[in-house]
Amino acid sequence: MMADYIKFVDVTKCDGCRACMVACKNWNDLPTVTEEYSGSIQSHAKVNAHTWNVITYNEHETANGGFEWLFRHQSCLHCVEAACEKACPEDAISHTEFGSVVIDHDKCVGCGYCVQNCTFDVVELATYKDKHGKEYRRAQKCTLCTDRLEQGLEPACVTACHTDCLIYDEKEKVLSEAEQRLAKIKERFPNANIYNPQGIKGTTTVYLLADKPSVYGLPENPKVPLSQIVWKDYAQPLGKAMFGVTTMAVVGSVIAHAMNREKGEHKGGQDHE
Amino acid sequence: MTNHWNDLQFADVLMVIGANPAENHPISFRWISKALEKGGKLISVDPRYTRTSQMANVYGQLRSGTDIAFIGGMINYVLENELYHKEYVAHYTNAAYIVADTYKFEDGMFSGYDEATRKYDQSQWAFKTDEEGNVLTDPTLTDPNCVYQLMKKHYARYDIDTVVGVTGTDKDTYLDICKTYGSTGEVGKAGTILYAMGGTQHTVGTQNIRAYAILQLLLGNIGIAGGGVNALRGESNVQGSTDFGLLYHNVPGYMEVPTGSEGDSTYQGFLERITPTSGYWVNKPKFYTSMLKSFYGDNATVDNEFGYHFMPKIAPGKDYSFMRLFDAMHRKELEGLILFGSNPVVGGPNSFKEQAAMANLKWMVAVDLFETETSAFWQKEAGNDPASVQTEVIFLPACSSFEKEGSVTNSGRWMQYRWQGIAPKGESRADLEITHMLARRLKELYKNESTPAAKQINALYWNYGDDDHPDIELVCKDINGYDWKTKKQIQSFGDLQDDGSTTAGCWIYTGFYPENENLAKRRDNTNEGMSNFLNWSFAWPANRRILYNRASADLNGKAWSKERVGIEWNAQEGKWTGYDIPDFVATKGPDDPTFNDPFIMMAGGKGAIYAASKLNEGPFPEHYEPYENPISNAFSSVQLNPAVQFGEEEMNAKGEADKYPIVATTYRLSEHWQSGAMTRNVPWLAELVNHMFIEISEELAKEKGIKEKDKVIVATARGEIEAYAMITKRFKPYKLKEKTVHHIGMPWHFGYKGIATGATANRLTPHIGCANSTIPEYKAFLCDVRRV
Amino acid sequence: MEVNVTRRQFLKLSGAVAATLAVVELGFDEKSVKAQSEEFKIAKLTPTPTICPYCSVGCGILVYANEDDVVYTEGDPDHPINEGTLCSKGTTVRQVYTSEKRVTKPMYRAPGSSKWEEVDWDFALDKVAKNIKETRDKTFMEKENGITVNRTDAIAYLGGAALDNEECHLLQKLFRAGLGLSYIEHQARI
Amino acid sequence: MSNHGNQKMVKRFNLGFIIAHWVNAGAFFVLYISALPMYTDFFNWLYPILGGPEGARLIHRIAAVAFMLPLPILLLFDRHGLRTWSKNIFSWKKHDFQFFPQFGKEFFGMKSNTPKQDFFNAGEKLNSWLMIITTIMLICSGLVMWFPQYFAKGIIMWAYPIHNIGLGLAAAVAIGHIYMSIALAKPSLRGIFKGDLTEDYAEHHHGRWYDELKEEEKKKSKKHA
Repeated sequence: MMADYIKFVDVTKCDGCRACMVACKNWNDLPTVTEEYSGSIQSHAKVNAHTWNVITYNEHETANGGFEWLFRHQSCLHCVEAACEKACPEDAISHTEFGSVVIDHDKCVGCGYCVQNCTFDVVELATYKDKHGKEYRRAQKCTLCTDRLEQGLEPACVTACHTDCLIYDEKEKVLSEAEQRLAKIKERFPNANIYNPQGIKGTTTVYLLADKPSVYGLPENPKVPLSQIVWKDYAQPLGKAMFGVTTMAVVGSVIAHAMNREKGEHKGGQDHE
Repeated sequence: MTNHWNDLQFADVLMVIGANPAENHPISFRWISKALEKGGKLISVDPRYTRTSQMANVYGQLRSGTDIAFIGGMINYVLENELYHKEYVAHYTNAAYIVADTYKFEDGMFSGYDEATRKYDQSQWAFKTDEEGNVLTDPTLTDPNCVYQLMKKHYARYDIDTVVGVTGTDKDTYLDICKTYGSTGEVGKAGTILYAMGGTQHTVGTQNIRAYAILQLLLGNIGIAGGGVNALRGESNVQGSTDFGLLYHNVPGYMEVPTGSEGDSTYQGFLERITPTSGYWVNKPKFYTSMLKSFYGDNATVDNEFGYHFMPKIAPGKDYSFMRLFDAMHRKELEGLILFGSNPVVGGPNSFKEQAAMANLKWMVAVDLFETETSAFWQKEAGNDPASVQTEVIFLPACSSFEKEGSVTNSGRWMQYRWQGIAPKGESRADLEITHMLARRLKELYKNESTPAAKQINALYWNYGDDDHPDIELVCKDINGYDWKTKKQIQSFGDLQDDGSTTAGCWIYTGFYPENENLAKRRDNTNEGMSNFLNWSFAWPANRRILYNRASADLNGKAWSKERVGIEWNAQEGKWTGYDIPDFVATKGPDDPTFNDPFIMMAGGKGAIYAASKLNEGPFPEHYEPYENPISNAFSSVQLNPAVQFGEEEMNAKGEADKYPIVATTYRLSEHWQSGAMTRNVPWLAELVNHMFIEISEELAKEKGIKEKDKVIVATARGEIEAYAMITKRFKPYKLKEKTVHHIGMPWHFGYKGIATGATANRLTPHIGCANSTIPEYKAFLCDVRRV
Repeated sequence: MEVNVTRRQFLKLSGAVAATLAVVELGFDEKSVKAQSEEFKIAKLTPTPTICPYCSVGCGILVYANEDDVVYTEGDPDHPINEGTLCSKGTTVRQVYTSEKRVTKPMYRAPGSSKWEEVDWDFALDKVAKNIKETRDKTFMEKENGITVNRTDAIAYLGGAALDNEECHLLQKLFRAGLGLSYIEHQARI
Repeated sequence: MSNHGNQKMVKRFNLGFIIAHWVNAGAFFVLYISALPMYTDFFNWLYPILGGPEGARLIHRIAAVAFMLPLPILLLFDRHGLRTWSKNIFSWKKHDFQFFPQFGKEFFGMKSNTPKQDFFNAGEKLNSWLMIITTIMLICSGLVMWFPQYFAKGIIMWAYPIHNIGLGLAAAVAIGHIYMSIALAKPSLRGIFKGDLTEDYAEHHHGRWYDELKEEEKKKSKKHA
C-alpha cells in the first residue's frame, strides 16, 4: 500500500489571501453563498454546503498583552474516527484509501444526522432541484479532492497555497517537519501546538496552531462521544435484536398454541376462542 | 523595481513601508517567507496592522503622511551610529561631491524659492565645479559643504523623540526598527525596501521614495541581490504602460515630449535640451530618432528633421496630468474622452466632482470588459438625471487577457508573453484590434485631405496589416526596432543610430526580438544561479535582472558578499561575469577611470544622495505635513510642501482639523482589484468581500457610540459616504506629541455597478497631488465619522 | 503553439493513478449531483499558459478551456515566480470569462437617453472615428506663438495599465504621433 | 350493560379513549414505517413507495404531530377514562405481580391460573408504562432532532441514541401488544373498537373489575327497591 499522505495546515505561515477558498470553488464548481456583513473581513461564519473551506480571522489579544491576528484554514479534518460516518444511517459516508472521508451521494438521503453529530460542525446539507423541480438534499463537505488524488494531483487548495501553509505529503515527513516548525515558532507563539487529536485517533488534516485550539473554536480534546457509542454500538444493534427476539417469541407462541390445539386440550381458565 | 520578486529571498531584512504585499501582492510572500525561513527579518510599517504586519517580526505604527519623518530618523540613526556602508557611500554615491555655496536650507525651505510660481531656482543647488566643469569632491567627506556633511546636518534634526512625536510610532519599536534595518549596512548584508501607493500617494510622494533611495544608498543596498528599492506595482502592465509613454510628459523609453518653447522649435535644439553631457543618456538622440523613424517611416527623413514636427508639442510649463485633465474638463475645455480599461469615477480623486465634470463632455468612448461606473455616469444610479447629460457614449466590449495574445511587463521588468486560451467572448475584441480598426478608419477619413491635422495622421506609419486583425508579430518587431533598409531586427539598443537608418518603438525593450525569436516567449525555468532565471522571458534593459548590479562588487570588482554573488570582474576573461547580465559595460576593467561608477544613467555614475536637480522641492527629502493635517509641522514652520501646485479651486475643497479631526487613508484588499470593475463582477470574489466598510479603532467606536455592524457616515470637506463599521484592534489612536489623533482607513474598490456594490471611497479624497508626479494624496486626509 | 507545459504530477502513488482518466458518472441519472461523481474535468483539455491580469507580480496561470467555456484555471507549475500557486484573484480569473456581467456587444447611448442600445462594431467604430475627427478638426492647433505644435488639447485619452505592451505601443503611436493628443494619461498617475 | 345476542355486555371504554388509542396506534405505525428504510437498509425498497427520502421525512413529521395528540384527546374527551387508566397503572398489588409468571405459561399455550386482575391487568399496566416512557423519549428527542437550532450541541447529540432506544423498545412492545390482542385475547379487541365486552370475558380476565361492577349493580338495585 502506498505511504500514508496527510494534509498539513501551518496557520502561522498563512497570510490570509484566501486563494484556497476560491481554488476549492473553482475545482468543484461550487456556487456562491453570500452572507450578511459579519463585522470583520471574514466572508462566512463557518464552512457550509457550498463553501468547503473558510479562512477565519481572529483578532486575539495574547496572554502576555501582545496582539496576534490569527488566521485558520477551516475545513473538514477527515477524522480517522469520523463522527459523521458513525452517525450516518445509510452508510453513505466512508473512508477512501487516502484517508479522506467522502460522501456517496447515491446513498445519502439528506437526513442531516451527520450535520448534527460532526465533531467540528463542518458538514452541511445542500439543497438541489432535480429534473422535475422537486427539491432534495445532500450532505456536502470537503472531499480532500479525492478525484484529484486519484489522478496523482494535490488537492486544489494545496496547489493554490503559495506560502507552504497547506502541504499534502507523506505523513511521517510532514509530522517531522511540523515538529521542526513548532520548535521554531515557540518563541513567538508559546501556546503553539500540533492539533492531531488522538481522542478520535488523529485526523488526515493535521494543524499547526499558533494558540490553544479553543482560541480557534476547536474542541481541546475531542473524543468519540459517549452518545454515539450508546447509539450506534448498543442501541441500534440491540433495537434490531429486540425486534428479532420479539418476533421469535411471537412465532414461538403461535407454534405453541397451534400444537396445543392439535392435542385438543381444552381447559377452562384463560382459553380463548 | 530595481530587483525582482524571486530576489526577495536573498534579503537579510525586508522593510515594507507604504505597502501591504501580503494582501495586494500575495505571491510576493512566497519569496519573503523563504527569506524569513533563512533567518531573515520582516519589518512592517503601516498606519494599521495588516496581514503583512501579522507575518512580520516587527510592526511599527505610522501616521499617514509621515514617511519622510520616519525614514529621516532612520537616516540620522544610521549616520550617528556609523552603520552605513563606508566604502560604498564614499565611492558609489555622490557623498563626496561638494555643493555650491548658493545652497541654503533654513526652517524647512531650501534656497531659491519663488513664492509666486511656487517653484525653486534649482541652479542654486548645483555642485561646485572647476573651470572645465568637473565637479569638485572631497574623498575624506569632511568638507562642510560636501553632500555627506550637508546630509548629516539636515537629518540631525530628525532625532528619535521628534520623529516619534510626529509619526506616533512606539519609541522602543522605532529604535528596534532602526537597529534591525541599520544592521544591513554591514558589508555583505542585504536589506530591501518594498513600497507601493502608501509611499507615493502623498503631496511629498516622490520625496518619500527619494528618502528610501538615500537610506538604501547609505546602507549599500542598491545593486545587490536581496537589496534595492522595490515598487510593488498595482497592475499587470502598469510597468509596460509607463515604459510605452502613455503619460503626458513621456514618450516611450522615458524620454521627453517636445514643448512649444523656442528651444524646442528645432529637433536639434530639442535634443540639446534633453541630452545630458555624461551618463548613458548621452545616447538619447539615437533612441529618439529611431523612435521617430518607427512612428513616421518614410515620412521621417533627414531633411524634415525625421518627422519631429509631426509630433505634438505640448504647451511649455502646462500640466496635462490626470487631475489637471479633469480641471480642464470642468472648465469645458475637453470635448472628447477615450477610456481604455479605466474607471476614474471610482479610481479618481474627489471622484464625484470628476464625475460631474464628465457631463461637460460632448462624447465619451469606453473600452472595457464590464459596464463600469464611468461608462454609466449618465445613469440615475450614478446620481445623474440622464435627460440633462448630453454626452454621447460609445461602449466597446474588450476581451480579457487570456482571450487574446500579447505580452505584459511585471514589476520586476519581466516582459512575459501570454497566449490565447479561448476565443473572445461574444463580440468582444482585443484592444489591439480595436486600436488597429480605429487607426485604419481615421486614416481612411483623412486620406484625401491635406489640412495640417490631416498631414499628421497621413504621415503616421501604420503597417500592421490591412484587415481587422493586426499581425502582432509586426507590432513586436516594430517595438524592438529594425534596420530600415535590410529590415533586420536590431540586436541591442547599443546598435541604434541617430541617422534614421534604424527604428525602435521603445528603445529600452530593444533586444527582446533579436532575429526571429520573441524572447518574451521563453519558458526555460532553470535557475542558473541567484534565481535570476535569465532564460525565462525577457527583462528590460537587455535582460538585466538587477539594476546597477555593478554596485554588488567592491572597488576591485569582487562581490561584497560571498553567498550572494551578483557580477564580478573576471580578470582572465577580461569581462564581468556572474549570474546576471552586467548593468555596466561588460569589458570595462579596473584600468578604466569610470570602473567605480555603477549608476550608469547618472551623470558621473554615482548614486544621488543629493539631487542637484529634477526634484521640485529640494535635494534632500524634508518632512511637510499633508494638505489636510491634524497637527502643525514639528520640523519647521512650513506646513504644506512649498512646491505643490494647486488646481481648480472648486475641484478641491479643504477640510480643517477642527471640523474634520480624524486622519483617514485608503487602501486595497486582496480579494478586489483597483476600481473593482472586474473583481466585483466575479461571483466568487464578490462573495469573499461583498460589503464596503470603514475600519475604525475600538476606542474611536466607543467615543462615537458605534457598535458592531453599525452603518456609519464618513464626511470630508468634499463629500460623504455611508458604509459598515469594521471595529478593529488593528487601528489604534495615535498619541502624537501635540495631541492624540484618531486614524481610520477604507478600501476604495467599491462603486454602484457590479455584483458587489458599495459606496466609493474616492468621493472623499483630495484633488491635490505630489509636487513632482502630481499623483493625488489619497493616503492622508481628514474626515469625521458618525453613526447613521 | 509549441509550449512545453508539465502538470505537476508529484504524487507517484503506486496503483493509485487510475488507468482511464474519466471517473464514470454514478448515481441517479437525472440528478447531476456535483462533488466527486463528475467526469474528471480537465482530463481531455490541453492548458494554455497566460499571465494573470491583476497585480504586477506576473504569476503564470494555465487556462483549461474548450471551444465555448473555460472549464478550469490553475497556477502554472513551471512559472518561476508562483510555481503553480496563486492568490484569490488569480484563482478566480476563470470567472472573468464566465461571469454573466461581461458586455459582449458594442453599446451606444444617445445624448440625453436613459438607456444603452446594442449596436454593431461598424456603427460604433464609425461613430468614434467621426467624433474624433470632428473634434480634432475643430480644435487642432498647427502653430502656437509662431511655433509648429500640431496638437489638440480638446481630446483626452485615459488608460493602459491593464493592456498588453503591443496595445500600449499602438495606442501611444496612434493618439500622440498620429492624432497629436496632449492629454494622454493612465493609472500610473493616480 | 346491554345485551348482545344472548351475551350480557359490559361497558369498557368510552369513545374518547378509543379514538386516543387508535390515533396513537396509527401514528406510531406510520412513524415506524416511514423510519424503517432509514433504520435498516433491508427496507430501503420502501423509499420509492413513500415518495423518496423527502416523502418519508414529510410523512414522518405529519405522523409525529399526530403522535402527540392522544394525551390531549383524552384530556378533552375522556377525562374519566384517563383517570381510570392512570389510577390503574399506578396501583401495583400482589395479584399484579403474580400475573407475570402465569402469563409466561399462558403465552406459550400452557395451563395457567392467573389471579383476578383489575380493569387493566398487570400485562396491560406494564405495556402502558413502557408505552408512556418510550413515547416521551421519542417525542422529546424527536423534537430536538427536528428543530436542532434551538438546542445545545450536547442535547442534540443525545437525542439520537434516545430516539433510537425509544424506537427499539416501543417497536418490541408494539409487536407483543398487537400479537396478544389479536391472537391471545381476541374478544378484548371488541372493547377497543366498540367499547364494550362480554360479561363472561370481563369475569374471567378482569375479575376484580367484574366484582366492582357487580357491587355497583347491587347497590343500585337496593336503592330502587
